[in-house]
Amino acid sequence: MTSLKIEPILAVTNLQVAFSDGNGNLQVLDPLSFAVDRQEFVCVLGPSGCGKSTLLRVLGGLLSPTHGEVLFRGEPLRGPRRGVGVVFQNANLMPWRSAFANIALPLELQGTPESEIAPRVHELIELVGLQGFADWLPRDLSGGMAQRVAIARALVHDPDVLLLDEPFGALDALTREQMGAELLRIAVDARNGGRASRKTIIMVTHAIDEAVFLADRVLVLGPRPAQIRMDVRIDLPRPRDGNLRYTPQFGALAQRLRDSIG
Amino acid sequence: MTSLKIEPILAVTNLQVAFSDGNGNLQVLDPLSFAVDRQEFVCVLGPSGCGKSTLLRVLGGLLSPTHGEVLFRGEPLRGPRRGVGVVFQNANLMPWRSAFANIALPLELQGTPESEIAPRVHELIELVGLQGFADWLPRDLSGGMAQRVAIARALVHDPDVLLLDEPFGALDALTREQMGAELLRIAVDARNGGRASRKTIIMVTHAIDEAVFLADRVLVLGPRPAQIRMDVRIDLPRPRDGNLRYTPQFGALAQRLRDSIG
Amino acid sequence: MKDTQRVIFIIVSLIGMLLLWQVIIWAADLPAFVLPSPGNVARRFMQTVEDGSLLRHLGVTLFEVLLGLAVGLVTATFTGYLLAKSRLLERLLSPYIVASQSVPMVAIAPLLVIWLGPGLLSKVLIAALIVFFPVLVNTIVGVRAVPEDLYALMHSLQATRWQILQHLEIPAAMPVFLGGLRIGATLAVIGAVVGEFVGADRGLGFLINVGRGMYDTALVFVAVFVLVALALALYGLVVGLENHLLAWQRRAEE
Amino acid sequence: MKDTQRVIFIIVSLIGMLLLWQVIIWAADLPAFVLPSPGNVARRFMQTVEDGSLLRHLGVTLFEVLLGLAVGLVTATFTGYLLAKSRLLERLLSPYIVASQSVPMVAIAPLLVIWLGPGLLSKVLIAALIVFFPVLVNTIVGVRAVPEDLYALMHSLQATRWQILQHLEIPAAMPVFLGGLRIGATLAVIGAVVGEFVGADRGLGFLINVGRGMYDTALVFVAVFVLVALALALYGLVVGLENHLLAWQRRAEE
Amino acid sequence: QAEPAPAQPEAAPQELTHIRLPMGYIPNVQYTPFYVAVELGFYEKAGIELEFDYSFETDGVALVGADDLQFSVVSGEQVLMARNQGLPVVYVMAWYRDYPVGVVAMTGQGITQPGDLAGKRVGLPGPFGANYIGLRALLDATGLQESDITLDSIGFNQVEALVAGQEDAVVVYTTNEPIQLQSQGYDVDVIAVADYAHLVSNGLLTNETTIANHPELVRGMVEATLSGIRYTIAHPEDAYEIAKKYVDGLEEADIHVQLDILRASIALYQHDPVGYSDLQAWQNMQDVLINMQLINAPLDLEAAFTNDFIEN
Ligand SMILES: Nc1ncnc2c1ncn2[C@@H]1O[C@H](COP(=O)(O)OP(=O)(O)OP(=O)(O)O)[C@@H](O)[C@H]1O
Ligand SMILES: Nc1ncnc2c1ncn2[C@@H]1O[C@H](COP(=O)(O)OP(=O)(O)OP(=O)(O)O)[C@@H](O)[C@H]1O
Ligand SMILES: [Mg+2]
Ligand SMILES: [Mg+2]
Repeated sequence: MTSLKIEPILAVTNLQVAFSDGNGNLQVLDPLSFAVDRQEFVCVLGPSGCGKSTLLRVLGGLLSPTHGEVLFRGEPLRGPRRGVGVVFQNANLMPWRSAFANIALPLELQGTPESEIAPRVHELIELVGLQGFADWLPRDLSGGMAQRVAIARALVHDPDVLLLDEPFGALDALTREQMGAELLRIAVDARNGGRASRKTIIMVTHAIDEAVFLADRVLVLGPRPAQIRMDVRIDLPRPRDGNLRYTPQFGALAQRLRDSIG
Repeated sequence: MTSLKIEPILAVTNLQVAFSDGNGNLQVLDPLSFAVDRQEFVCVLGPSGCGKSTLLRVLGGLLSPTHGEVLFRGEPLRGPRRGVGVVFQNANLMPWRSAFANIALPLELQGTPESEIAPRVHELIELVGLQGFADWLPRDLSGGMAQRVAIARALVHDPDVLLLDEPFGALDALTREQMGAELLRIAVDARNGGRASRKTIIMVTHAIDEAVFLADRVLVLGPRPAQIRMDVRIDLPRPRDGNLRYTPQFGALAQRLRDSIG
Repeated sequence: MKDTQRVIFIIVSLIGMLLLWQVIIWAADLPAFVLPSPGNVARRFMQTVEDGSLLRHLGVTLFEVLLGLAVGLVTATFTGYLLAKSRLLERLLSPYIVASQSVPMVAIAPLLVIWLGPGLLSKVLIAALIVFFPVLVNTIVGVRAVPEDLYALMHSLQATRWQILQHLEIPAAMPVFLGGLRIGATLAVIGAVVGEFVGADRGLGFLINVGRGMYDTALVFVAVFVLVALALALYGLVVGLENHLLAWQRRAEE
Repeated sequence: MKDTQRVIFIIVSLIGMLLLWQVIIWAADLPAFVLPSPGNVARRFMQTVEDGSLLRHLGVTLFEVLLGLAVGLVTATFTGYLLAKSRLLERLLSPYIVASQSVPMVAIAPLLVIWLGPGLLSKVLIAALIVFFPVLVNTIVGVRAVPEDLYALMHSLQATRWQILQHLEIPAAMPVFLGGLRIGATLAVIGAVVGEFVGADRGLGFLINVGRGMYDTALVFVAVFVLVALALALYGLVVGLENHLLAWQRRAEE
Repeated sequence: QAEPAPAQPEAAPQELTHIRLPMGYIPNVQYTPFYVAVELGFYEKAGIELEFDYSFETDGVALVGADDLQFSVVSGEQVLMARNQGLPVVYVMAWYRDYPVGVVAMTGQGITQPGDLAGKRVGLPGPFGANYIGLRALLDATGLQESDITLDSIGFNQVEALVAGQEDAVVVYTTNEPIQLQSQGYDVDVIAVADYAHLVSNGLLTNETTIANHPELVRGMVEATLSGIRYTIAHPEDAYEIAKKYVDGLEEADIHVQLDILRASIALYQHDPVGYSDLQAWQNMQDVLINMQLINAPLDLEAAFTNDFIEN
C-alpha cells in the first residue's frame, strides 16, 4: 500500500468544530490533524457522540469548521467537491422516489443519458441484493434494504472518494460481510486488474473486526471533544478473504484497537 | 432458567404476513410458530429484509397477521397491550420534544404525576449516558445519542415486556457493551435481588456475540419468506460478565449460530 | 367498491337535496323569486343553454378564472420560494404582502378599473390577487419543511440550485403546496366573480347581477350552480393532480 | 442586529412610501378626492379619533373579525381533522364544502339577511365562512403528514385517541395548520368587511362606504389603513404564535 | 312605424369621439333611452362612439371629477356631494324629473303615507346613497325623526326581507321593486318620495374642463341622449324591442313586467321641457343634504348645473 503513496488527497490541520446551540457551546472536535493518502481506505472508530459524523460532514464540504483547515487535493475545501460519494448515517432516501430512482439520482444530476442510467442502476441493485425491489418506495423497504439502497446510490456514479457513515449499521452479519467484500472488490482490489482507479475511502464503523478487515488504516477517536487517540496501520496483505479473520495477526490488531477504545 | 418457566407469555401459531403492495404480493413471514416464556430473553437473528421488524410489529400488536394467531398471556392479541416497551429500528423520536420530553412521553401518557417523572427520567438519562443533553432537540443529537434516547424511552415506564428492534445498531462497540450490560442488569439480573420483576425481552440484533451474551434463547430466521431455521437455548450461567465472551462454550455457540446463518 | 359506494352516496344525497328543496317550497309556500323550484331552475337552465348565453358567460368567467389562477399561482410560487429561502426577506416583505391582502377589493376596485379599464384585466387581477396569498403561504410552509438531510445529500452530489429545486424542493414541498392550490383554485372562482360584480357586462357574476336585478331568481340559481360546478371541476383537477403526484404518500392512509 | 436592521428597513420604507405618495400628488397634481395627501389623511384620522367614531367602528369590526375567526377556526379544525382521518368522508363531503365555498356571497346574502337578520351575525358568519376553507385544507394536509412511525409509537404506548391528538397530531400538524391560520386571519378581516359592505350601519367597511358615498377619499384611506393595521396585527399574532410553537423547527433555516 | 333606418353613415369617415359612459348599474331596461340613442345612430350622428361602462362600484363621478372621463350617469345628490368635496362636476341634463325612491309596504299594513312609518321597522341597503337620502327627505317632509323608526341596514335585499315579513316597509326604487312585487301577486302600497319632496334626480354629468374645452361635445352628447329619451317616450314598445338587444335575459323575461317597468320609468322622466332641471329642485336637495350633515355649508348651486345645452 505504501508503495502507491503519492500525495495526501485530504489534509486536515488543527480542525475544530463547535456547535453554539442547545445550551451554550459544545466543542465537538478538538484540534485534530491528520492526512489521508490518495487511494487509502481509512476506518474511523470512536464512541457515540464523539464527532465522527461531524468530521465526515466537514470532509465532505457540508459543514465549515470553526477553526482549522481542510485541504482537498491540495486546495482548501470550500464546499462539496465533484467525485465524492457519501453514505449518511441514516439512509436518507427521497420518499417519493422508488429504490431505482433513488439510486439513479446522482447519475441524473450529472446528466448521464437515460440509456446508460438503467443498466448501471440495475447493476448496483444486483450488487446490493435488491433484485425485484427496483420499483419499491422507501417506506416499504426494511431498514437494511433502505441502507443498501443508500450504498448503491453512493457508488452508482463511481466516485473517487467515498465518505461512509456506518454504511452497514443496519445489516445482519452475513449481508454485512458480503457488502464489505463487494466494497473491497469494487474499491480496493480494483488495482489488481479490476476497474480503472482505486478509490479513497473514509468510513465510520462501530465494528472493530470490520475496520481491521477492510482498512489500510484505522483512526480511533476519543470521547467528545474528539482527539485522535490512535492511528494504526493495518498491514495485512491484500486481497483479503474471510479466512484472514482467524489469523493471529488479525486477532492481535483487533485486540489492540479494542483496548485503545475501552 | 428453565426452573422459572411458568407459561408462555407469547404464543405464535402459524403466523403468516403478506404485504399486497409494490408489485403484487410479498410473502414475508411463512407459517411461523414459536412460544416465548415469561421472563425469557429471546434474541432474533436473520438476514436483512427477512421480516424481523415485521414480526416484532405483529408481536407488539401494531400489525395484524394475514393468517395465524398470536396469544399474549393466553389471550388473542388484538392490539397493543399495556406494559410493553418498544424500541423501533429507527430512533423514532418526536422532533418537537427535547431528549427529556421524549423519554418522559410514556410516563406522561400513563398519567404519572409530574413530580415523579423528572427523577425517573433523569435516572434513565444517566443510564444511557446522556447527562447534559436533557434539553437538546433530536435534530442536534448524534445517531447513537438519538438511539439511546429511544432506549431510555422504552425503559422509563418499567414495562414487563420489551420488544427491541436492533436497539444498539448505531452504537459503538464499547457503548454497545455497556448498554447490553445495563439491559441485563435492569431486566434479567433483577431476579438476583434487583427490581421487583424480571422482564420478558424479544430483541432483534445483527450481532451474534451480543445475542449469545444476552439471550436465554436465540431464534434464527431464514431469508424471506422467513421461517425458523434454528432455535438455540443459550445455557450459559447468569449473571454473565465480559469474561464469558472468551470461554470456549461461548465461542462454540457463536460459531454454531454463525454457521446456521451462512 | 368504495367508488360505487361513493357514487351511490352522491346520487342519493343529490336526490335527497332536490326533494328537500321541493318540500321546502311546498311547505313554506315560497314565491319563485325567493326560492324557485328545481323544475323552474332546470327550465331556465335549458333556456340559457339553448340561446347560448350561458355558454358565453361561462366562457368569459372560465377564461378569467384560468388566467387569474395562472398569474396568481406563478407569482405566488415564485415569491413564496424566495421568502421561504430567506427569513429576512420574509420579515421585511410580509407586512406589505399582508397589507395588500387586507385592503378590501371594493376600496381598490375603482383604481383597478381606472388603470386597467372595465374589461377582462381587472377581473384577472382580482382573481390573481385572491389566489396569491394561500399559495404563497403554503409554498413557504412547504419549502420550509424540506428535510435538512436531503439538502445535505443534494449538496454532496454537487447539485445546482436548479437541480435542488427540481429534484428536492418541488417534490418535497408538493403536498403542502397542493393544499394551497386547492384553496387557490376555489378562491380564483370567487375572485373572478367578485371582479364581475364590481363591474362587468359579461360573465357568470354579471349573470347573477342580472338575475337579481330582474328578480329572476331562477337565473341566479342557474348561474350559481354553474359557478359551483366550475369550482368543483377545478378542485377535482387539483385533487386528481394530488392523486397523481402524491401517490408515494398515499398508501398509509387507506 | 437582525431586528435592528428590520426596524430600520421598515421605518425607511415607510418614510419612502410617504414621500413617494406626496411626490405623486405634487407631480400629477391630483385632486384630494382622487388621492388625498398624507397630511389630509392624518388630519382626517385625528378627527375620527377625537370624535370617537373611528374607535367605535373599529370596535365593531374587530368584534366581528375575532368572533368570525374563532367560529371558522373551530369548525374548520374540527371538520378538517375528521376529513383527514377518513378519506371516504373527505371524498363524500368535500364536494359540498367546495360548493359552499364557491357560492358568491352576493347570491346568498338575501338568505343570510332573512335568516340572521341585519345585525352582527351575518358578518360573523361571512367571516367564519371565509376563514373556514384555508384552515380546513391545511388541517387536512397537516394531519395527513404526521409520520406513520410516530403513530406506531403512540399505539405501542397505548395512547388514547385523545392523547394521540394532543401529543402527536397537534404538534406534528402545527406548522401546516399555522400556515392555514395565517391565511385565515387575514381573510377574516376581508370577510367581516365584505359582510359590512353587503349591509351594515357600522364597522370599518361601512365607514368606507360612507366615505365613498361622500367623496371623502381621506376617510376611505383612514378606514383602509386601520383595516390593514388590524390585519397586520392579527397576522403578527399568528407569526408570534409560530415563533413560539415552532421553535423546534427553526434553527435550520437561520 | 317608420323607424329611421340605422343611420346611414352620411359623413362616413368622420372621426368619432370615444366616450366611456359609467351607467351606475348593470344593463337594465331602465337604460332604454341610451340603447335607443345608440341603436338609432343618434350618438354617431353627434360624432360620438359610446361605450357603456357598467362598473357600478367605479364611482363614475370621481372619474369625471378627475377628468379621466367626460360623462357619467348620476343621481342628483351625488352632484352636490361631489362638489362639496371640490370635484368640478356639472350636471348638464336631467333625465328624470321625479326622485325615483319610495317606501313600499304590504297592503293592509296601514302604511300609506310617511306619517304611518312611525314606530315601524324600515329596511334599506344602508345609511348612505340614494335610498337613504330619499327616505330622509320623506321623513323631513313629514316632520318625523330618524329615531321615530327602526332602520335596518339589510343590503340590497329589500324585497326578500319584505316578503319574509322581516321588515314592515322597505326603501326601494319606485320604478322597479313595486312592479316586480305586484307581478308576483303581492299587493303593495307605495309612498313615493317625489310626492312629498321635489328633488333633483338622475341625469347626465360632465366636468368644467369639458364644458370649457369641448362644448360641442357636451352639446352633442346631450342632444343625442335627449333624442333617445324622446323616442322612448313616444314609442315605448319599439324602444323596448331595441333594449332587448342590450339587456341579457330580457328576451326570456316576463315581457309585461319589464315593459311596465319601462313605462313606470317614463312616467318619472323630465318631459317638459325634456332635460331641464330647475333651481328649486337643487335647493331642496341641498337642504336635505345639509340637514343630514352630508354637506356642511350651502354651495354655489348655479355652478352645479346648467340648462345651457338643452335645445329649445
Ligand atoms: N408496510 C409494508 N408494505 C410493504 N412491504 C413491506 C412493508 N413493511 C415491510 N415490508 C417488506 O417486508 C419485508 C420484511 O421487512 P422487515 O422490515 O420486516 O425486514 P427486517 O427483517 O426487519 O429487515 P432489516 O434487517 O433490513 O431491518 C421487506 O421485503 C419489506 O420490503
Ligand atoms: N447540528 C448540530 N447542532 C448542535 N449540535 C450538534 C449538531 N450536530 C451534532 N451535534 C452534536 O455534536 C456531537 C457529535 O455529533 P456526531 O453526530 O458527530 O457524533 P457521532 O460521533 O457521529 O456519534 P454517533 O456514533 O452516535 O453517530 C453530539 O454531541 C451532537 O449532539
Ligand atoms: Mg454519527
Ligand atoms: Mg428491520
